[in-house]
Formats: sequence, structure tokens, C-alpha cells
Amino acid sequence: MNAIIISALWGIVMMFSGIVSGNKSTVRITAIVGLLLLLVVNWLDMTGVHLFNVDSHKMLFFDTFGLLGNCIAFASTLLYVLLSGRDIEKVGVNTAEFFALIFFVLCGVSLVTTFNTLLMLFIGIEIISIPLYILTGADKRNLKSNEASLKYFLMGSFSTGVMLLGIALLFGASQTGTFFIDDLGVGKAALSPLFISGLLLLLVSMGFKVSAAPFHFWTPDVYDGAPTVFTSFMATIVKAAIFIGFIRLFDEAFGDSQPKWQLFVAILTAATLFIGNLTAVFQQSVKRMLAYSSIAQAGFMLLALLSLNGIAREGLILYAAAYSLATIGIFAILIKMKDYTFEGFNGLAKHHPVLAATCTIFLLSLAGIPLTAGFFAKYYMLSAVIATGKFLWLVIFAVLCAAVSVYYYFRVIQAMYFKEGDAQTLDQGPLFRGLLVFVAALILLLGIFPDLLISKLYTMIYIW
Amino acid sequence: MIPVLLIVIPLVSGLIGFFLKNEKSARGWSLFASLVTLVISLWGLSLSKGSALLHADVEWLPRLGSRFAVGLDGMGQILCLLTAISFPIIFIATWRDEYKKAWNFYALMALSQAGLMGVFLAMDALLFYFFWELALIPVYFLCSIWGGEKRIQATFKFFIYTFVGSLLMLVGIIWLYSHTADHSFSLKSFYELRSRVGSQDQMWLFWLFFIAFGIKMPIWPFHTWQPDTYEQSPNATTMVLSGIMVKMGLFGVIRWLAPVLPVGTWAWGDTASALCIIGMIYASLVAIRQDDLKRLIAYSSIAHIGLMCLAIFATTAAGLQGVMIQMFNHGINIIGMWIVVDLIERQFHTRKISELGGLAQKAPGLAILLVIVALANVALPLTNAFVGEFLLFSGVFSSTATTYSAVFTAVAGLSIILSAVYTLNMIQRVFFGNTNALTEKGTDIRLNEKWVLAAIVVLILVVGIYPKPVLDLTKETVETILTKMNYKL
Amino acid sequence: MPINYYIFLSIALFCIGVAGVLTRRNAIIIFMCIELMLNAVNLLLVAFSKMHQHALAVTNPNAGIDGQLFVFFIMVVAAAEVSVGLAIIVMMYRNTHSIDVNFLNRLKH
Amino acid sequence: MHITQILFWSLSILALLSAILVVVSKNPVHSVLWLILVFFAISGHYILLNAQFLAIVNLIVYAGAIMVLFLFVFMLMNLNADTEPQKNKWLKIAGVIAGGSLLLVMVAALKNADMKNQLAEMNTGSIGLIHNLGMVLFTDYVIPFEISSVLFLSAMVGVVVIGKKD
Amino acid sequence: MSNIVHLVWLVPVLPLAGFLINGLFRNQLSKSLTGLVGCGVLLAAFILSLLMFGEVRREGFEPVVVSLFDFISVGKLHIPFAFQVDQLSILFLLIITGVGFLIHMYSTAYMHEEEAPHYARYFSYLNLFVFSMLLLVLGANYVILFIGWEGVGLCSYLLIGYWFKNIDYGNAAKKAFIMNRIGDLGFLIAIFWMINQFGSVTFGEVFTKASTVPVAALTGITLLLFVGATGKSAQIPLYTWLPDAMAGPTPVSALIHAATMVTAGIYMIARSNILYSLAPTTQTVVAVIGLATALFAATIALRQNDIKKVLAYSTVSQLGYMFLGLGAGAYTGAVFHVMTHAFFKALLFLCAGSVIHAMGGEQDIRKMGGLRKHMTVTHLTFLVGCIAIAGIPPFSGFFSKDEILSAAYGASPVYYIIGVFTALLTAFYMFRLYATTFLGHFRGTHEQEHHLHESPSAMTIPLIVLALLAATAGFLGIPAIIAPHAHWLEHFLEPVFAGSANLPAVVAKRSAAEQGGNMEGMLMGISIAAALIGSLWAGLRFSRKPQLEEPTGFAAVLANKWYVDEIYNALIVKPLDALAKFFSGFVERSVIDGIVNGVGRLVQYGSRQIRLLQSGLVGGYILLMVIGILVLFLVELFVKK
Repeated sequence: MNAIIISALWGIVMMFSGIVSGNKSTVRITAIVGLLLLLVVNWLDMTGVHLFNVDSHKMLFFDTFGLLGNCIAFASTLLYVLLSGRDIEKVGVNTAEFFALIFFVLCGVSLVTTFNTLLMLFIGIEIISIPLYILTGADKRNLKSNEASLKYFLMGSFSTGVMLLGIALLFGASQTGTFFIDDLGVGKAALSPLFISGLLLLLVSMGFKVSAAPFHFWTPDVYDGAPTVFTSFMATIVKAAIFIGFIRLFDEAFGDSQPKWQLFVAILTAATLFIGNLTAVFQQSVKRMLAYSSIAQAGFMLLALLSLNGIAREGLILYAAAYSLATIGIFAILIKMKDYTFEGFNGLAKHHPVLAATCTIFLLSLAGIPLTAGFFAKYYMLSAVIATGKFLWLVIFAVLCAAVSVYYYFRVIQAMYFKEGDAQTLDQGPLFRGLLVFVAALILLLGIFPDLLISKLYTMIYIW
Repeated sequence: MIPVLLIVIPLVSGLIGFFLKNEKSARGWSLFASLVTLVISLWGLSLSKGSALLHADVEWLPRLGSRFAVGLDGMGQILCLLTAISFPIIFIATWRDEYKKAWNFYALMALSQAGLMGVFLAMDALLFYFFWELALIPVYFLCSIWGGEKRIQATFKFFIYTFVGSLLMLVGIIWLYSHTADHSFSLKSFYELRSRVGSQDQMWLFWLFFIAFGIKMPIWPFHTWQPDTYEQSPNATTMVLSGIMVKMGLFGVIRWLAPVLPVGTWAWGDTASALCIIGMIYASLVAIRQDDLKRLIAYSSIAHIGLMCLAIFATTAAGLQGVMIQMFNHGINIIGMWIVVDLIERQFHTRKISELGGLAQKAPGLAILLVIVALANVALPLTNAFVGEFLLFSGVFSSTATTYSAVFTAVAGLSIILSAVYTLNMIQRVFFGNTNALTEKGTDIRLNEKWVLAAIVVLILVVGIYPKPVLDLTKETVETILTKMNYKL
Repeated sequence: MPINYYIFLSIALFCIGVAGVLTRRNAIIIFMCIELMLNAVNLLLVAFSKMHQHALAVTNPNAGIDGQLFVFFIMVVAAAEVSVGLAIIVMMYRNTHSIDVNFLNRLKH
Repeated sequence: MHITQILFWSLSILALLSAILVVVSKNPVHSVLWLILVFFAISGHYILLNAQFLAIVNLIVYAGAIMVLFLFVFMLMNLNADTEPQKNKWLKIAGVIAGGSLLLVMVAALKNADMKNQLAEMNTGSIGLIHNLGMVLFTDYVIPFEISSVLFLSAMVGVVVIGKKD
Repeated sequence: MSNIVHLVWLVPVLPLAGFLINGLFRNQLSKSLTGLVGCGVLLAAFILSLLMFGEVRREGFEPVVVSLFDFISVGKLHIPFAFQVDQLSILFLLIITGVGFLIHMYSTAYMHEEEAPHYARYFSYLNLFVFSMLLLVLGANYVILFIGWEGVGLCSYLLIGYWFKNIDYGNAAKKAFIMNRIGDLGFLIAIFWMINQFGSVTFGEVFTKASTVPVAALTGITLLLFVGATGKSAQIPLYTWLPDAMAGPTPVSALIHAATMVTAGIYMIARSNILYSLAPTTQTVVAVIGLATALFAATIALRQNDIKKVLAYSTVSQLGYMFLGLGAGAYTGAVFHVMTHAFFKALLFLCAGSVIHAMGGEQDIRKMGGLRKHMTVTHLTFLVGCIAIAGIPPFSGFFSKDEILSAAYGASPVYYIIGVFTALLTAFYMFRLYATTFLGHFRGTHEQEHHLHESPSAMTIPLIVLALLAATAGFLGIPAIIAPHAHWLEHFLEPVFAGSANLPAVVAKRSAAEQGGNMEGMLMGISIAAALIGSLWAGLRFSRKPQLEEPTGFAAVLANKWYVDEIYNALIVKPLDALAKFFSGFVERSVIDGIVNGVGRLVQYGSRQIRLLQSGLVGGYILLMVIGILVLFLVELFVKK
């Protein structure tokens, strides 16, 4: 609860901070303060200190899984603002509003991670989506930005419709006429065709939000068209959060009827991995390549959904962390590049060794090479599926796709280290580089001692 | 204690090396570090088998049931010794090679050494996989940055190829892990699996591992990355690749495949052996046609590795013993060959056999040393390789794992003849005959190179004449592995 | 009324909406079709709420009321969406003087 | 045939027909009007189902506010029939087919739902009354109610960001 | 005095030392010093062997095994690095060191034109060769024997290719090495088989267990061993390398390709006589192959005009004789012939060497003739050699050859008839050679004639010594028919061959031979007659009009060695090369690598196609989404879970 309220309030604070002081950096500082505050209060929540005791009538349920998801979301947002805050200012004049929207999104995020009824899920997702439509179109003069936001909006609202139909059908199926996720599938309800249809429609709409094939088509265009800073935000924090919601929903509501839907998830996963990795191979622009790679990564995260077990839950948190860290880092570097194509990276190592080195670590992490967090993330996903004893074909397929992913990630490394050229970058301060190094170090640390994060989870998640 | 040192010293020295920003000091530093490593591994040799110093086991990932467990058994000893010896030799032999940003080069070399050591020392599957990859990454950069003109494609192919293999292996490892009694990656619990995993599962699991190792060795038909990579990568790296890295595959089969999945190994033994033999003959024949020295040696190496792999599947004491000693010998010999190639290339800037000739007149010293190394390559008696191949072949012949042992021996034996053919061709066309315009101004090798080669020759002869110590080193390992391999469901 | 009628009715409306989304190129019309889909859902929800009430009236007088409240929230959200959506469309119209969804087609492949 | 049934059928047919017309009518303004008609039909259904509050809100919010907004936009852009370029007809057909088959599939999926006996109770029951709805809304549903303010807030901010000239 | 035998390890070590000294300090040592070292070590070795011989010849001497260290020991298999001294090995020891010493001495003069480093290289190789040869004969088990076996192969490679600037010589060397390798493979497999059968490769154990293993296994092992022998001792089908090996310096041909190395095969089979006697099939094969080789090589030798080539083929033919002897069970005879052959063939080669030396490198006998006037010693010694090889009593060749022939008759009259015919041919071509070279009048250029001279004493002394041996060595083995119990050699070697001699089958055969004892005189007469006819006919004919015209018809076939090399080329070398070309050119590039790269290309192609789904049109996207939903529902409806 703390996080939800504080984020909402701080959103308003941000709105006014713009009016109070024209100075953009103060706005940014305020945002950073707000994020720190969010982290603290969220942590307090985890430790059982509730600043506001509001009776949510079981509409929200605060378990460690969700709160940890919040933690990761807030922490990565903090990193994101620290790394790319200045670039947000560059997008348009309404910096304060952008930050405000970001905070509203965070509010939605904390709803999605802790919802207990479909209503809250719906509202949360809408609170996330609507600001994102705006942020996508934030670069008003840029036609690409317009196009992206239009596409995003139309398809987003379409998927909302689908989701609502699903919810309605589930409501119809439920015995007691309720939206509480833990009463949905009980009793005869689970047998009704309404139930399974509703489930499928929810799967589709949630799949749309996490860009699972064949509902991923918005992703490349939107990520490509949106201002890069906001792409970074969408691709990491939002996606990770919605995934947590996704897992939560299917675990609580449909956990018992897993055999009914496992096959569908398997199909979606395979399709996502296939399309994401394969399409990324041919891209010429790194930004668009990253969009497709985010689809591919989503495919891996879907493996956690496929096999809803302890390993999967831990793994998802780790994956979210690893993926967010690496992607935020790469986008932070990408923003600094003058040319987003692969050629734009040629010879980066010569001129900006630090950027190149850290970028390499991020890419290795995304590719899942050992010694980086990405390896353990992927490792967990694989072992989660293997633990179920089924879908071995999917595991093999997944690793083959991972091998394909190496192809396009390493194209960047090759460009930076082995190709001749002079990569043009915008100026970046020592602080920026320091932060990059910090993030890289974090990734390596998680890659060598994932227990730092996991063993805590372990204890927590199994209480839940 | 010692295993940790063997990993940490190269690792740290490498990391430091990145910041030395000066060619000379970097070179000296890495040579010094590698010598220290050598001393450590010799110290390890001097200790008795039971010594506590030979093992280390630290908490690493308790949640995953994976520990930082490293240890030196017989096989580890011999392979670590090989690694430890090779690097100083390589550094000295290529002392005069020029690299841009040399400090990075030497640092990466040291890192790859750390990775290799780790692979040979790991007593924990996950750790093993870690080092398996860790050894790959530096080599990838070494080849792609300092390699030949087609380096990027060639090395990338190599990387993807091996990466696919290792990912399959990862799947296998995880599967096995999820079936261990105590959910642990430790070698011990993996060895207990052979009774818990049904023969059906062992059948397909075998390939998950064997493909990974087969690509690394490489076994026909997974070999095509190798000649290109050797050809393109800088000589020092080629030495590491062919001298030590290919042993990772064999090592993997001996430690992580055959004893863990004995039934699968048994069932697929003939198929795998057939691949090995095809590879031997095939590679030898291809080698005959090669004009580039590096490619020739690459293919000859494929043939030799095939023989070793064949002997593993024979599951005989002699065969395994032969593999152990031959892994060492092959490493030494082929590094010797590469050194010669390196010298030739540095002098004449070509590796084309057709462009060389008559070197024996200009560089008698080089010629003599090469001839000895080459003779070791064709396993002439009183060279180290003879002992190895003798054991390998006798192991294969007396194998009870297959019904075709005699056929295998006979067909594989043809490679002995073929190896003589291409090796002598090479010697003759490079060193004998008359000099041409290019080799006219050739000179004999310098002292340091002469001493390095001499050291290699001495190793070759000593092991060839008195192999007993080396054989005794691995006796126990062989017996334990053998008992595990002979397990039946 | 048997609930099936409502189910089929609203699904029919929903699918008409979908068909509209697929067949038109005018952004606003598409958007309207989406609204149509939402209304279909609303109708369904109300019908279900009544169904639940009918079924559970004895135990709980307020049974099924959640359905109607959900409809209320859907309307809320729809209103918000409309405002944003129209804003976006207007913005696009400003830049391109067209509301043809296929007019802007820079992002592809 | 009972009066409510007659109403039900007529309203349903009205809703469907006008919905189809929304889709097919060339002139956007016309389709807006047809859509309003759909809303009226649906409100009628609400009344049949004794959900007066929703019926009213539906009319006010949708038919009243939202549709007017749409109309405004149309006026703003003064678009008329032939401004919309024709989509190539294959895509049109594909769309229709897709929609139709979606209908088919869902009907197929739901037809054998054993709900023959399940009835949607007509023009009785009190839950649809504003009093009960209000009670529940401001007790159990207070959280979502408050939260949706955030939604509006963000929408507002967004519209400002997008809409205002700079 | 028994300790002297335990010093046996010194015998090989001495030449090894010589090799190291000459090899490492080849740039420092002066020629004379090099020669001194080279010969010195051999002389020392020879004296040592003599001392040991004195020890060994005493009655009731038991074979001594001197084990130096554990070479390979794995599991149950133990292969010590051990030497065995018994009558057989001591005999070979004497031949090798003795003849070896003479040839070293000869070489000091013959190779005098070489400059110092190469001179030293030559001697170091020669010493290395002697070392490996000694390993071969001293080894107490098959592995050590094999080490020597391959060692001598290497040395012959090095020495044939001694003049490495000449590519043809290099090729000859390569050919020699590879052909030997083929044989060696057989040998190796035989060893593995032995390890499998006997669990050991030590002579003692193997021979004692021999009678316990099935005959089939023995046959296999012995045949494989024999394959090894055909390679090393130049028998059909692996003989073609030997004539080419004449590329090497003449003393080398004398030492390696006449006196010692090529007889390794005979030594090995004689050493494992028990195995062979237990495998009659193999014995037949050995006999037939030997006989065939003898005849075949003899026919080729008839029309060769290169003085060394003639000798080379005669060597092949004589080796054939020895195998015939082994096949017929006359191990003593074979060894006897090895010894005598070592003397007279070495003599002949050295003479040829001195002729070539005098002719300034000319080897074609058609350009010689009438040399007897110019080089007396060479001429006389060569004549002795010819008589000896032709088998005319009382020279050594007669005795050894006769022993083999009579044994052959014991085995089967056919052997005998062909053998005698071959003997006739031998006499014929040897005297053709002698006559064309030394009789008649000189046919070379003028300055050659002016340059003609007798060789220095360093070369003539060995000739004379060898001539004496060739003339007299025969009396070591006087047949029983002439003087009973005078066959010293048989008596001496008895303990070695006792094992096989007492096998029931062999005993029976011998008794049968005793029945036909009276035949022996007649047989001897026939062979003498054959030898005389052949030699006189050839001598008289070619002394008057030597054969200068190019051969035609069948003669051409002979002159071209039955085109065997060409046939091998067409049947083995070419196809293999084609196969290699096919592999490296097509399979490697197109098939295997093609598949690997193909996968990569497939991915890229797929990527290029799939990205077209991303049409950029919202309608299309939503359409695809709807289709996705449809698919899910269809799966739900129709896929039974």
C-alpha cells in the first residue's frame, strides 16, 4: 500500500515541481528523491511497517513476491533516471509531466504486482498503459513518435477489449459471481467452457502486454518509434512488472487448472522465441534489434509461466533484475550514440573503452554467457521447465534460440572491437561512466553470486 | 589450496595485465606469472595423492547445491601440468611476435589459462560449465582482434559452434542435476546417477554431452570450424587452442560423460568410435592435400584426437592410460610444430608449403628440431607419441566394449601410414630440395627459440624413453574411471 | 431470459466491433469500434451479474453486484482512454492532416 | 410471448443492426450516430435487466459525453464520406472473415456451456439500484474508486502534454 | 667372466654416443676426428661383442636377459626395456658390428669430398643406424625389437635422403619409409594380438605359451609378423623401395640395404621360429613368397644396367632365398645365408662403390668395361664376391644356398626346382655384371679413362677382409654329407632353434628327409652344375660382346621391372590421391562445411522472410492477433489433452 499511495502522491508532487521551479535539474533531483523514498517505503512494507493502514477489502494482497517485484521496478527506475534522466529533459519541454507520468506508471506497476482481483489488475494495467501511450508520443513533432503512439494506442485498447471480454467470461463462470482471483477457478467453475475461454482471452491480452508472439507486433514499431529514453523505460521496468502480474494471475487464479493451459503457453513461448530471435538477426538498427531481442527475452520469461514452480518464481525475479539492468545499461549507451545502426558502433572500443567494455558486459548478460547475471536468469528458466519433467523439446528449442541470439548480440561487440571506424557519441560525464561501471559490476556480481539476491527470495517466497 | 592458486594466479595476473599499458612489461609480467603457475603445478606434482593441499571445497551457491569444489587427481595433474608448461613455452617462443595493444593480448592469454585450469580442476558440474565458457571467451577475443584477415567470420563460426554445443551440455547438466539424489552438482552425486538414470534417458543424454565435447575436440563431422580458426588466429593462440583446448573435449568425455552415463556410452560406443575412425582417415587424407602449414597441422591434429577419443570408448586400462599420456604428448608435440610454423612465418611471411623449400640448407638447426618434432608427430619409437599411440591401439584392439575391435584397430592403423605420408611430404617440401628466391635469404633460428624447441625435444625424448612416471601419475584415475565405466544397469 | 442469449448477443456485438476494427482505416472509426466492443462486454457483465443474483439471491442479496460495479469502472476507464486517444489522433492529424491509420507507415520490418 | 421477450428481441436486433451499420456506413458522422443508437439499445437492455443506474450512466457518459467528443473531433477535422481512402478489399474481406470466424469459434466454444437453466433475471432485483451500488462502491470498492482518480490524473496530464502547443 | 655379458647394454650405447658426439658437435669436429669417433665406437662395440661371443660359445650357455628399466607397464602388461644375449643375437651382433666397422672405415675414404658438417651428419646417421640395429637384435621382447625395427627404418630414410638437395633422392627415401610403415603396421597389430593372446611380448613367455594358444591365432600373428618382414626385408609385394634406395651413398647401400637392415625380417622370423613351426600355413606362405620374390627379382636383375640396381635386385632375390629357407624350416640355413650374404653382398657393394668412385659417379655398366686392368684389387675381390653369390664351391655362398635348397627339397620338390633355376639366373646375371664391368675394353669417355685409378687403402682393406670372409665363411657350415658333425653353426645355434626342432611335426619331416639322404649328393651336384652353367655362359658371352642395345619385347618388360611401380601407382597412389582431392576439395568445403554454413544462411533467410510479417500496418497486426486468438481457440476445441 505504501508504494501505491506514495507513488501517486509523488506523481502530483512532480507535476507541481515543474511549476514551482523552471530549473530542470531540480525536477530531476525531486524525481530521484521520490524514487529513493519509494524504495524505502516499499522496503518498510516488506518489513511489515505500513504507513497507511487502509482496508483494501482483499482487493490488494501484499506478499513478498509482489513487493520484491516493486523493489526491482523502483530500483531499476532509479538507475534509469540516474543514467538517462538528462535525456528525458531533452525530449520535450514538459519534463515535469514526463516524470509525473513515470510515477503514475510506477503506481500502476505496484498495483499490478499486488492485485488480488481482476478489477485491480485491469485498473493497474490501464494506469500503466495510458501514460505509456503519452510517453510514446512525447516527441510530438516526430512522425515516427506519432505513428508509434497511435499504433500503440489502437492495439492497446483493442487488447483491453479482449481482456475485458475474458474477465466477463470468467465472472460468468465463477460460482459466486466474484472477481477475486483466488475464488475464480474453484469448484465446477473450472470445468465450464466460459472459464477456459476467458482464461485464453486473458492469456492473449496479457501476452499482448508482455509482447508474446503472435501478439507482439506492436513492440518493434513502438520501441523503435518512441523516444529512446522511454523505450528503455517501457522495455524494462514495465515489461518486468507486467510479467510479475502475469505470473501472479496465473498462479493464483489458474494454478490448479495448469494442465488445461500449459500447452497454450508452450505454443506462445515457442512462437515468441522463434520470431523474436529470428527477426532480430536481420535488423540493421541496434534500437530495433533490441526491440526484437526484448521479445526474445520475453519468450524466455514465459518459460517461468509455463512451469509455475518455486524455481520459476525465483528465476523470474532474477530474470527481471538481470534483464532490466542490462537493458537499461544498453539503452543508456545507445542514447549517447549518434548513429543507431550497427555501423554506428564501429570502433567504439578505441574511442570510448569504458562504454565499449560495459556495453559488452550488458550484451553478454543478455546472451546469457556465464559470469553474468543473464546466465543464471536463463539457467533458472531452463531448470524450472526441466523440473516439470515435460516440454524438453521446448528447452532444446530455447537453447538453440539462445545460440541464435548470440549472433545478433555479438554483432555489436564485433562492431565495437573488431571493426575499424570512429563511433560518434554525445558527451557523457564521468558520473555517467561511473554509473555504467557500477551497473556492469552489479551484473557481474549477480552473475557470480546470484545467491545474494536469490537466497533472500527463497526464504521469502516459500513463506508466501 | 594448490588448485585455487592454479586458477587464481593466472586470473589475477591477467586482470592486472590489462592495466600494464606497456608491451615489454606486459610480456615480462605474463611470462613471470606463467612461470609461477608452473612452479605451483610442479609443487602439486611433488605432493602425495592424499595430500589435503590438492583439494579445495568452498561454499558457493548453497541454494543451487553447487560448491566451488576443485581438486587435482591424476588426470587433473597431468593436464594442469601441460597447461602450466605450455604457457611459458608459448610466451618465450612467440617472444618476438608483434601485437598492437600487446598488454590486452597477454592479459587475455592469462585469462584463458585460468579458464583452462578451471575446467581441468572443477569437481562440480556447474563450476565446470562456468570455466568451460570462461576459457572460450578470451580465446574468442584473442582470435578476433589479432587474427588474420578472415578472422571475424572464422572465429565467430567457432564461437557459435562451440556455444551451441555447450548450451546442449548445459541442458544435460541441469537434467542430471534435477535427478541427483541430493540436488547437488558435485561430481560425486553425478557419479551416483548412473544407477538412478534409466537406460532410455542415458541414450539421449549421451548425445547432449557428446556433441558438446565432440565439437570441442573436434570429432568428424563437427570439425570444420577448426582449420579455419587455426588458420586465422594468431600463432600463440593457435598453440593454446590446439595444444590444450582440444583436450577439454577429451577430458570432458572421460570425467563427465563416460563415468556418469556408462550405459549410454556403452550403447553408443560403436557409433562414436565409427565417427572417430572416419575422422582419422578423412582428416589424414585431407591433410595430404593441404598447402598451408597451419591447415595441415590442424587436420593432423583432428586425426590424432580421433584416435584418443576412439580409445576412450574402448574402455580398457591400456586405452585410457594411453589417452592420459597422449593428451600430454599431443599438447607438447603440436605446440612444437606451431612454434616451427611461427618461426617460418615470421621469417618468410608465408605458410604456403609450395612457396618454401630447401630450408635445411639455410636453417639446419630448425630443420633438425622440426624433424624430431615431426617424427614424434608420426609416433616413431622412443618419442613420447609412440608410447601413447602404442597404448591407445593396444587398448582399442583388446577392447571388449565392441565386437569390431580388430577392424577398428586395422582401419585406424591406416592413419599411421597416412600420417607418415603427409608429415614426410611436409618435411621434404619445406626443408629439403633446393632453395628458391624466397628462402634464399633465410637464416637459422635465434637462441631463445632454439632453447624452447630443444626443451620440447627433450620432453619428447624423455617421456618417450622413460614414460613410467607419467603413467604412474594417472594409474589410479584410470582404474576408478574404468570401474565406473564398466557399470551395467 | 436464458443467459445464453445474452452471451451470444454480446459476443456478436463484440465480433462486429472486431470486424470493424479490421476493415476500417479511419482511426476514429476504429476507435469507435473498440468502444463497441467494450459495450458488448458491459452488457455481458450486467447479464452475468443478474444471473448470479438469480442464482444466489437466497444466501446473499447483493450477489452479482460486483459485475455492475465493474461495468462502472469500465466506463471510467473508457472515458479516460477516449480523451487520450482522441488527443493522440488529433496530434497526428495536426502533423499529417490525415487520420488514416495506414498513412503513417515509416516503422516496419 | 411476454412483453419483456418482445422488447429483448427487438432491442437485440436493433443493437446488432445499428452496430453493423456503424461498421459499414461510409460517412463517419453517420457511424457516430449509429453507434449512439447502439448505446441506446444497450441501455434498453440494462433497463430490462433492472440496472437503471448503469442505463443512465451509459447514456450520459457514452451517448452523451463520449460520442459528443467524437463528433467534435469530426467537426474539427470536417471529414466527410470520401476522405477515407479505401482499404484494399482483400484486407477488408480478410477482416470480415476473421471477425466472422472469431464469432463462430467463440460460439462453438461457449454453446455447450450448461447454462440452459441459468437465467438472467429480468426487471426485478435491487442490485442495479443506485442505492445498493453506492453502498458497495463506497465501502468495498473505495480503493479502486480512489485509484481510478490516478488514472484520470494521468490521462489529464497526458492530454495536456500532447495537446498543448509548444 | 660372465659379467662381460651383463655389459651388453654398452654395445648399443657406444654407437649412440658416437651419434650424439658427431651430431651435436658436427660444426666443431674436424673430418678426421669425426671419422675416428665414427669408426672407433664401432670397433669398440665389435671387440666387446667378440668378448661376449667368447662367453656365449661355451657349452651349456643359458640366454642372459639384462633388464634396464620398466618401459611401459599398464595394468597386467609389463614391457621392460631389456636386452637378451644368446647365440642368435650374438651372431648378428658380430655381423653388424664387424661388417659395420669395415663399412665405416670404407666410408671415411668414400665420403671424403663432403664438407665437414655433412660428413659428420653422415657418420652420426650411420652410428644411429648401428644403434637401432643393435636394439633390434638385442631386444628381449617384441616391443624393443619394434623400436629398433622402426629406428633402422628411420635411419635408412635419413641416409637415402642424405643428399637432400636432390628431390628424387628425397622421394626414394620417402618411399622407403612409407613402405616400411605399411609393413610395420602389420607388425604392430601382431604385437597387439600377442598382448591379447599371451598377455606379454617377452620372447621367453611368448614362446613357452606358444603351444597352448589356438593355431588360428598363431597363424594370424605370424602372418602379420611376416607382413612386417616383407616390408623391412623387401619381399613381394613391398620390395619396390629397395632398388630406389640405391639413391643413398654406396656404403650405406652396402651396410643397410645389403648386409644388415634388410635381414632384420629374417632375424625376426628366426627368432620366433617356434611360432612359425606351429603355424604350417604361414610357413607355406613364407616359402612361396620368398621363392616368388627370389625368382621375380632375379628375372629383373637380368636386364638392369645400373651396377647398383643389379646388386639391389640380387639382394632382393637372395632375401627371397632366405625366406624360402625359413619357410622350409631351415632356420639355421637361413641364418647361415644371412651371414654369408652379409659378407659377399657387402663386398660386392663396396666394390661397386669403389668402381663408381673411380668412374667419377658413373653407374651405368654399359659405359664401363675392362676395368680389370686399372683396378686389380677391386676386380679380384669383386670376382670372389660373384663366385660366392653364384654358389660355386668352395666359396661361402655355395654352402648356405645348398643348405636352403636341400631343405626346400625336403619341403617340396617344386621349391627345389624353382630354387635351382633361380640359382642359375643368379649366376648368370652376376657374371653378366662382372663381365660387362671388368672384362672387355673400356667404353667410357676419354677423361674418365684417364681418371681411372685404384681406390685408397682405406677402401681396399675392407674389400680384402670381406673377400676373405666371403671365400671362407662357408666352412662354418659344412653339410653332413661331406663331413658329419662338421656343421659348426648348426651346433652353435641349436639351443635357439631347439624349441621348434623338437616339435613332433618337424621331427617327422626331418626323418623323412633323412630317408632321401642319398638324394642330397645328387641335389648338390645339380645346383653346382646350374651355378657353373650360368656363370660360364654369361661370363663368356658378355666378355666378348656386352649387351649395349636398348632391350626390346620381353626384355624391355624385364628392364622396366615388370612395370610394378607403374601398376602400384595406378592401383594405389593415384586413387588415394584422387580420394584425398575429393575430400579436401568437395566434401570438406561443400558438404560438411556447406551444411554448417547452410544453417547459418537458413537463419538469415528465415529472418529476412519473417520480418515481412511486420508490415507496419495496424490493420495487419490486429488481423494477425485475431488469427492468433482463432488458433488458440481451435487448439482448445480440437486438440484433445
